[in-house]
Amino acid sequence: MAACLSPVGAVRVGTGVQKFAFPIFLILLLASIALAWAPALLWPNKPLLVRDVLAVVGVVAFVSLFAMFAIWWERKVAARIQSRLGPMRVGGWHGWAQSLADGLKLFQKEDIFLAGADRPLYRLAAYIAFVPALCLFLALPFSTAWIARDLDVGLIFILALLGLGVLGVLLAGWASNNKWSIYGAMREACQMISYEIPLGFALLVPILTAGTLRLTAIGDLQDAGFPSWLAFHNPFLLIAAVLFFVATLASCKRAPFDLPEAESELVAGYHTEYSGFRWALFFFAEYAEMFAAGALAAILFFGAWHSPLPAEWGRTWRSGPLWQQALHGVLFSGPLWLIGKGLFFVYVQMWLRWTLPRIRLDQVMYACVQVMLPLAMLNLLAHAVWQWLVPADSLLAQIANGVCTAIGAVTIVAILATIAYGLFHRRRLVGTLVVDHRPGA
Amino acid sequence: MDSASWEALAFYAVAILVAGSALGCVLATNIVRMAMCLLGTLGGVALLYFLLTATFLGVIQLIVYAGGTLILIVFGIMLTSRSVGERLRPRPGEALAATVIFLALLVGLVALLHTGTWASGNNEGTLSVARIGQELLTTWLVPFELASVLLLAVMIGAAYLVQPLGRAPREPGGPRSTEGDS
Amino acid sequence: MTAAEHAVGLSVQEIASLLQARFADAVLEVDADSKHPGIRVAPELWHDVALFLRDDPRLRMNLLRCISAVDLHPQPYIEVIYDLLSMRPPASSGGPSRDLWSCAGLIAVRVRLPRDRAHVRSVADVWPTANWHEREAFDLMGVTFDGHPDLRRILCPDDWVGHPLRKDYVFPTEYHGIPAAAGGVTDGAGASEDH
Amino acid sequence: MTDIDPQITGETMPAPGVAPGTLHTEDLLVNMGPQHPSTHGVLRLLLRTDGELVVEATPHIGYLHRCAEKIGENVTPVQFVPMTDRLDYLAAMNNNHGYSLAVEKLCGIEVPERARYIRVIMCELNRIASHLVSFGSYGLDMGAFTPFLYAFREREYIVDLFEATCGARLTYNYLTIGGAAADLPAGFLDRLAWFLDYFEPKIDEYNRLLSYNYIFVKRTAGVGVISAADAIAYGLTGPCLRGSGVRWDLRRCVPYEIYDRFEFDIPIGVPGGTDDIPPEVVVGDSWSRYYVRMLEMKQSVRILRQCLRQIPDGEYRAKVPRVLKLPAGEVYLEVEGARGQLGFLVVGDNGPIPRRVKVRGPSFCNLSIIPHVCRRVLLADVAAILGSIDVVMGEVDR
Repeated sequence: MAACLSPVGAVRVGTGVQKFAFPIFLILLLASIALAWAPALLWPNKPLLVRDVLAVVGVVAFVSLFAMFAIWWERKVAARIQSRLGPMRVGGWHGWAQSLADGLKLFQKEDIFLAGADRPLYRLAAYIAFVPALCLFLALPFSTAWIARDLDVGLIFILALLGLGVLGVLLAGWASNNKWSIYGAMREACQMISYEIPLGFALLVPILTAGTLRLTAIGDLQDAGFPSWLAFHNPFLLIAAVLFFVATLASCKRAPFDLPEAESELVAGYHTEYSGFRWALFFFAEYAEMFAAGALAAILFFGAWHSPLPAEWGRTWRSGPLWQQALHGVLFSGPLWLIGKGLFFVYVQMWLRWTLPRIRLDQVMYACVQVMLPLAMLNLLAHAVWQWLVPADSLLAQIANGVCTAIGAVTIVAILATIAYGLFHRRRLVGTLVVDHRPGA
Repeated sequence: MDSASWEALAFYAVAILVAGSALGCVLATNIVRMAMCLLGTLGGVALLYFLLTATFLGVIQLIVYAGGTLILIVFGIMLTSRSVGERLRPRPGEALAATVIFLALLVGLVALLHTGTWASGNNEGTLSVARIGQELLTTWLVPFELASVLLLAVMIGAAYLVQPLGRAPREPGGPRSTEGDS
Repeated sequence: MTAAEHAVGLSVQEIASLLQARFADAVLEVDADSKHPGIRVAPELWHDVALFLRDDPRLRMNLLRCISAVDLHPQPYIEVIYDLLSMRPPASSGGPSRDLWSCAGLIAVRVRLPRDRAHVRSVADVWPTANWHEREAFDLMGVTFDGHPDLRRILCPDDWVGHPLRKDYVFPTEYHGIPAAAGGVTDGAGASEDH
Repeated sequence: MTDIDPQITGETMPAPGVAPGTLHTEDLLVNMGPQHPSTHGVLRLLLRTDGELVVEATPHIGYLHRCAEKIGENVTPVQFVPMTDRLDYLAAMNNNHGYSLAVEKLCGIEVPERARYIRVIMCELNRIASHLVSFGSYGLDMGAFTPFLYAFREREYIVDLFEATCGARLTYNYLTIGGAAADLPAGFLDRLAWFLDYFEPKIDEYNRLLSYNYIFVKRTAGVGVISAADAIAYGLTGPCLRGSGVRWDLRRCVPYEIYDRFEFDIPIGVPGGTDDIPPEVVVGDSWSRYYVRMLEMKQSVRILRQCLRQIPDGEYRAKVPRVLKLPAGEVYLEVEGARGQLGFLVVGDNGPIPRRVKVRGPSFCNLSIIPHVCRRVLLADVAAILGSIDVVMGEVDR
């Protein structure tokens, strides 16, 4: 046993760990879900046990499926942007089963521990990173009804769990016994203390407007069509939405804020030494957080689960026959809309990642602390003053609402048009190399 | 099983978690493992708050202690301590002092348990976020504002401190524009 | 060669006479007409000559292009060849002018050292680029550069024995237990000794 | 490496009396390489870091040492040409060319006119290919993935052209003593013309995508500034030297081959704010070095277009004896390779095999400035500086 395989001192840990890894993971997963579920599960007077169990299973299934889909999707998006085709083989149509195959491969990979790694912490780190990312879905509403537990502090609950994931990254970096990993961990910590404050201040603006921390309540404020989406109420909310989105980029460790795993600088940052399933957990966490951030942006600023059409128009369908209800879900409001909006923001994150270079650490701190923080604070102040002085039904408020709506509509239409252009000109955008391989031939 | 016994069961489970990880924190010899045990303790306390239906308090416990303070502790350890890899063992004097403090605390707590009067029952309404906000901005306005001023000063300080890293001293031969210049 | 490389700037003869005027006995040999025109200087005066070559306003040999050590094996010498070039900024060097820099002189300076005691003053303080070139010459040819700030092996491993580019170098048959197939190389080495 | 300079490895122990109130941090020694994504091969940098701040960077090279010079003095010049491919393997044609020129000068071989044009075409094409890799991998160093793929897409066309010409896609062994190993294949010039028309607008596209990108400029402008004096003192050549504002190019300043027949500019690094140069740019910084390469690609396209117009028919190779006898004497010749002045010293010995072959790899000299520049820069800047210097380890370690 413990045959030394490579000069760096990686120790083979036999196949036993692979056998154990999955049960241990499952147990920890269920335990931690149950623990995070405690506020809901153990609520006096509300022990709807069956519903809760179903919700937990649903959340786990959703996160796993979404992560697998998003990894495939990201590869396709990247390929499109880079005039390639991306995965095309596994499963037939556009390599749709690529993530499944990758997952199978990762499950079978050897679980490597460096000789000097702190094993318990090294194992724990992946779970600490993953479990909060999973648990935050328990408080994330997909619509007024589709929510595992509607907490009155849902927003800060999600925020807290987003913050907890950082601990896993820190721990992974430290326990790996690799200097590059430690750099990654340090960067994550630096980045986190930089972005969290502007993130919080940006969140305060919609909270101030809505007057509640309950996400379902915030979402249902925005049911009167596109202009009623919170981001378009006044300029400050629009600024807050942009700030929030930038801060969530940093929080999800996505480019241009992917410093903790900056592969050209830190090899792979905090997960340099991870392999196989544990490594996959970090990615599951990252994609789960990406979707959560996108969904949160949608709920707080962009109409939550409501379509751009006013919900008023479809009020009768809501309680009509089944087909009407289904149509209502598609046309007016329903989880599909939230998922769609979440996917849109995930797409924007991918788009940015494959377009932009990476920022340097001091620039992240500068941008977060010296630009975004004062901006967010002033923005909050200005918003408070606006709310105090400008009544919601005054002419000024309506003009502001109209202007912001126009800006938002133009932006969204422009983005959608770009995407559509890309879709319809695939062949041209993919490049002549793919289309006809030889130049001049 | 009725909800009360569920609650009792949950309480004991969480209490074991809190006590166990607190014990681990004391007995561990590796400083990062201590920090991880602290995570168990702080997270467990958050769960206790949830059990008491003080959701706001629980979430704040998570965000401030488990999320914020603990990360700063770990970060600080990693950044500065030479003893990250070392095994820490308390000296006899320290152990003695700790025991004395522990006993004093224990006695005090037990005494408090027996003398104080404790309200019981469903306090969901009294601990709602809106209620807390109102209390903070009316009854406790002065402390709240003092805390705000302190935090504002901290943030301004942080914003000021960010500068030197960007303007790290350079070789005279290598002038470089920092992002602060533009 | 269509473009006469040595027709640019100062000729070797002019450079040599400048040097002879400054250092009476430094220039041992002037070779102005060969394909690699240059001078041979006395090793002990080389550092002074180098400083003069770099700093004299007429010469300003600011670019050390290359340091090559050549083993003249049957003869007991190693020759170190310093290829120098003078890059002259354009006359109107104010602002981003479109003017080219020009080459104001090319010269090869040779220093002939005994094979068994190949020591010469380092010029790493004159041209910083010499630092690595000299380390390479030390590593592969075994020329010791006195006064070099950091004379270590550069291409071979630190524990390598011998200087591989010497003509009488015998290839090791193993390195740290790794067998080395030296057959082809020894054949070639034999061939090079034929002439 | 078992034995490292104690001056570098010696752990700095904390000073016994740290002034009260000062936070004491420790230096950390990190090996960047030999396996690291942004060291472009097997370069190993030993970084002494204080947090993210790199206090000192010491390059350790030799991991790719393949005894090229020793081989050179054991084989005939024609046999050594394939070895030169492996020096700067991203611009193998330029290496072939340099060595062939040196041997031809030593032996007094006159190269036919068409062969000279073939050589210039190949060298300039390969310069473009090499700069494309440099551009793409620099984007990668900065965290931008996409330019890399674009650069390789364009390079693929060039490599296809090479493949059609000599069958190889990386190590060509095409330009050889006396000319080229074969004539250009049928239709080559048309395909080249097609490629030039296709490629030239792409350069502007890449400038818009990466060069003027705000983040990219912030990452590279003002980072790793090398003054012109330093650049010359450290023997920097090629785009690194020109990035420091020195308008020096062997193709112009000491013309060789037929470069005096072409019209082209020598781009240099200019201070920010002029034309379309971002205001943050300082002459001699990483951005300037990078941008010089972008501009050089355009100039290479210009040269290629002129070649297309001028190339005559005729022989592609001089009559070179099967066993080439190298006369006694030596020759040192430098050509402007993709990374700088590539020099070959060939010492003949009245035999078929040279007494000594010495290669001056431009990357070798360019790399030697790293310890000087990478002082008190951030960790991320090391990648920025290294990428902008654009070394190829095959040429450094030889």
